[in-house]
Amino acid sequence: MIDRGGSRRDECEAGGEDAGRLEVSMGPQHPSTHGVFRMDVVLEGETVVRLKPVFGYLHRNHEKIAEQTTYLGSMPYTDRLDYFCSLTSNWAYALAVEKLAGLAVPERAEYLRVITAELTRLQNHACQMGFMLQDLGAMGTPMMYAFREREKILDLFESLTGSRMMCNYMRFGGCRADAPAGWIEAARGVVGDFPRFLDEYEALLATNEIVMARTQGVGVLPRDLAINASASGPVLRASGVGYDIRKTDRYGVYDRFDFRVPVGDHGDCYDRFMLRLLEMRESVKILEAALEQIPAGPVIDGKVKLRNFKPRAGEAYGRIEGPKGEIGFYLISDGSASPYRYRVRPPSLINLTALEEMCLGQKVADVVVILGSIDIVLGEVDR
Amino acid sequence: MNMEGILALTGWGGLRWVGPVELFERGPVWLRDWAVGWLPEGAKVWAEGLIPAVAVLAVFGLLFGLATVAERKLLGRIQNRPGPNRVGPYGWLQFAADGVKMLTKEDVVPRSADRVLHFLAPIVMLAPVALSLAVIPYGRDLVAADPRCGLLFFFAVGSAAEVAAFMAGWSSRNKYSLLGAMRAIAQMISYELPLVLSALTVVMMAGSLSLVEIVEAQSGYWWGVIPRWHVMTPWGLAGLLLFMAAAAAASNRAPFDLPEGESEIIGGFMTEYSGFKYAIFFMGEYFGMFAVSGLAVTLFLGGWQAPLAVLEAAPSYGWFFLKLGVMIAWFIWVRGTLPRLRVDHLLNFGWKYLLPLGALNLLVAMVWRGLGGWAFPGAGAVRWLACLAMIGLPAILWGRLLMRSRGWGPRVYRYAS
Amino acid sequence: MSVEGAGLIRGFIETGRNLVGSYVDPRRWVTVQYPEERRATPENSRVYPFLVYDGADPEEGLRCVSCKICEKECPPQCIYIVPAQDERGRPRKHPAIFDIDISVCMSCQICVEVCPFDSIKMDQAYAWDREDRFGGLLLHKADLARPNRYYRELHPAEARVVDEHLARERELRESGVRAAVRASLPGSGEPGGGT
Amino acid sequence: MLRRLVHCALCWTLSMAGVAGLYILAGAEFLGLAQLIVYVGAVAILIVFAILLTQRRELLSIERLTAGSWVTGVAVAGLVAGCLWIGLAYTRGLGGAGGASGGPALETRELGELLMGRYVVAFEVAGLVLTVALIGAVILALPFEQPREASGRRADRPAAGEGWDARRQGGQGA
Repeated sequence: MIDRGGSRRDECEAGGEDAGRLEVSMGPQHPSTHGVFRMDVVLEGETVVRLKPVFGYLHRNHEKIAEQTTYLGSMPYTDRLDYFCSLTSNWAYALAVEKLAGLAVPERAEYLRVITAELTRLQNHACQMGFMLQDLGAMGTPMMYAFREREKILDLFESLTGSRMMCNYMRFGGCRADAPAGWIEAARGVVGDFPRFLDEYEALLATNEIVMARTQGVGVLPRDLAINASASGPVLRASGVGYDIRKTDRYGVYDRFDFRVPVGDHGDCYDRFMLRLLEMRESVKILEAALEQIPAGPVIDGKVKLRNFKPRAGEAYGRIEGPKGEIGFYLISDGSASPYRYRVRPPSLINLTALEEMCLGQKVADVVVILGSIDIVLGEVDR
Repeated sequence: MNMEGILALTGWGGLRWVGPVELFERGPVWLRDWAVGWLPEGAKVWAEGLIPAVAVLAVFGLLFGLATVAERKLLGRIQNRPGPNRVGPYGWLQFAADGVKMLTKEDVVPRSADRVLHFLAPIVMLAPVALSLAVIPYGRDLVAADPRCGLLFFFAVGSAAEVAAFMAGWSSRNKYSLLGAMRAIAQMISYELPLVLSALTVVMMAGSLSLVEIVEAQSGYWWGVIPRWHVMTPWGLAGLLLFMAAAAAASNRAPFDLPEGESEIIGGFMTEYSGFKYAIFFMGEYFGMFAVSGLAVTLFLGGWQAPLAVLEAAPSYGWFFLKLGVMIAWFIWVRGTLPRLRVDHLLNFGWKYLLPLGALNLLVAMVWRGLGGWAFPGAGAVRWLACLAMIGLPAILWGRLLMRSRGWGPRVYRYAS
Repeated sequence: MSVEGAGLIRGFIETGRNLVGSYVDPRRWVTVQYPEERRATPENSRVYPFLVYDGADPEEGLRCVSCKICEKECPPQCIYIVPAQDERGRPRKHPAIFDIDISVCMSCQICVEVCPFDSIKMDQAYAWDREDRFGGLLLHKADLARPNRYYRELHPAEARVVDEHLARERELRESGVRAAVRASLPGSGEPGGGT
Repeated sequence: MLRRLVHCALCWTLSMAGVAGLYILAGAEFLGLAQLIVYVGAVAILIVFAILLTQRRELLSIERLTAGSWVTGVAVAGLVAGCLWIGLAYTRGLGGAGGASGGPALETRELGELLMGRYVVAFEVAGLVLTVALIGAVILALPFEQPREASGRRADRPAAGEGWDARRQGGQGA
């Protein structure tokens, strides 16, 4: 973790044993840590005075494995980084390799990438909100509603990519397979139904007094800290920074769509929660336009070799606006079949670095809410 | 129920023809008298106490089983899934399977736990709650015990639950248990007051602490149609809402289920319990919910009184259990809808919101009684609305003030240029 | 300006609507009662690989020539191949051992994509519960072999393309222009993927 | 003997519940139930809560029970028993006032009327004293400065101009 100076920590440690403190290890079997994650929390009553995130329980050596295997062989592993958003991880990795090898992507594939990425965003945000409400103690109801919608999107993924979660769909220079017959129409139906779910969610939760009381003013991440901690995605935007890679990089064909980037002013859990709701509404707009405009044509550059793929020596960094924030892959090629260096910039991990800052002074019950509002997936944090 | 059909034993030895209405209404009482009649003189006084006790425990034991299934099914439906549907017809025997599972599970006691207290805590939790079921009138003449201070008895025995929570939390030697116990105690103490205060309103209006008399005070109908239940008055309506909020907290139900808030402190004071001890805690919790629901029905919803004169043909205990079922469904609905409060919000809500409103409601009840003398045309409606405004407007305004003073409210979001 | 408490009531209305809606609105009902009801898997669905054989004999008809490309490309290295030998000890174009450890396999389909002979395809059978967690999940050649008919049932559109492609290849081979076939093969190893 | 403070507190609770039972058996139903509410429901909880909040381990268990403490304990118990015995022996008409056989010792209504009529001054004074004690306790419990979480946050939180890096360097330098 980032060392953030001594003053408060020293003060906490100097408190001695009978300062009424209780050390609690939340995790790794705690029900609300979203995976195997541990927080060593020091409590005064129920107030958090120190919090140390401990992770690495799910470390699978992803980056070193990638340096041993072929470029293509890493693609299915990227599915398993953020297992909620395999398609965006796929895309970021494909983008990095395409930059490295100088490949162009057919237009239809670009559209398919946008469509799958935005569908991923929809289901990720829906589920994140559901999980967060679950952490708030909402007995699974919002989560089940989110899962109900997610099922429909996963069905789309399954008929497009063959798998519901581990899609392994993007390839260097395009997408693995074209949409099967009727898929675009089915996607249109799902996207058309989605606002109904958003309205339902909003009615259930957005003005719920308990949700407001539990999340407003809780886990505030100030603007400067958000920028300096290199936060990204909804966590950064909730702190008042209108930074969205879809707008700044205009990668893919995002410049062809009209969408807005919602920004929060308070940087608290409620802002992070509501921003995801608003982002989903924008994603629906993108999806409707993309499904309307998608051109015919090939979905992959036929000249790209699958086997013995050896990009020229060099380095590249490909990044996209994943649902959780900036997901990026940094690759160094020495001209061989596997990357010389392979590095993931996981948004979950980097957003998590500000966790202690957000949690200090809050109640122990808020810790799980704050953690839920950051939206982490341990597969990506630990890699 | 008597098997002779319409020709029934009315008490010991008295055979006579009775109609089905009377049979169902009086049947349980006759059955008890009949059974007691067999016994020798010395045993009669014991049997008269034991038989109702066993009957109450049996009925509520079954209800506990059914309520767990109903809760899971209703929650499932709220969440668009079917809920348990495998064991028995439509899954209604799920509780039996759960019971067997609980009974055969290993009973794990932490090594450093205080074994005696750890063992006693579930019993101390369940026993007083079961005791409090004794004073609730389930039907006409159907009450296990009718002490003169029935309501006081209810709250008095209920206070042992706090001790049980403490015993469980402390003896487990687990930090989460300790946190849960502290939360449980703080919560139960805080919410006992608004609970008692809203019940006090009824006591004041009915002029009795006996629950049987409180139910009888609610008999009759206004203009022959509207039952004279307390909930039909403004103070009764407000009292019911306050009572239900406080009751949810006192029985650790959502959204006040902080003592076991599973997303925060795992299982609270029940973290280290497993197997049958856990089942007893669970049972105590449900019995507590039944008890406060039954009390709410008794205090505000007319107890076993039928809602309409023509419906009085149905047995009175049927009405009671119907109302109890509605209450339980309400608790389940709340659980399926609301997120949990935080501990400081909970205490603030109890002390700063429910308690003042409970006191105000007492005042409103007095005003209601004072305005009873009005005799001009439309006086009833004016009285009703005036009293409702007296409690409703402060409730809304005070709530708004409390929310706004902390800056809580809906927000408007901007978009990056 | 909303009244405090209205948000809670809105929530109650919403869950109440779902409670009732779960009985009447099929769109709210996404679960199926699994062992009795099974949802049809879409054509693209994939679980674990199997080996395709032509004709009637699952041993001799295997398309696999034990070229070991899939073994090499498999990211988690769950394929193990030993080529068969003829009686004089020379390697045959046939696997003696073809094992897939599906407890390791991550269903990524890369073996299918890289196979130049269309001999390994993705199965859709997902119920792989076994009593033996080690041996039971190590599939051997005999467990993996499936007739081409099975492949056609699972992936009809893809199989049509593959069958056409194989027929053309066989035609060309028979007319002795094998080199031309190689040249005409697309860069992508997977000829399928729909239309 | 019980060495754990918690056990002692719980036993005390049990004996209070027993006293309540005695009241009820003596026909003073209201008094008994009030005893249960006040002592089991409130005072006992207060005590165990205080124990929960006490962090000093040595206070939570009585390590050494010397012969002297045994003697003292027995002596105190004997003294109390003797006083009770003398009191009971020289009081006449305990059964006559009500008791389990007769009617209620005191109707709840009468009790209320006595408290609100004859003894209203004493009752109200007691109430006032308790309220003053309550307010005093609240004032004592109030922190003199800002609560820790508020002040702590503000002190360590970077001001608008100051940033993460500035604070980090400061922290490392210190």
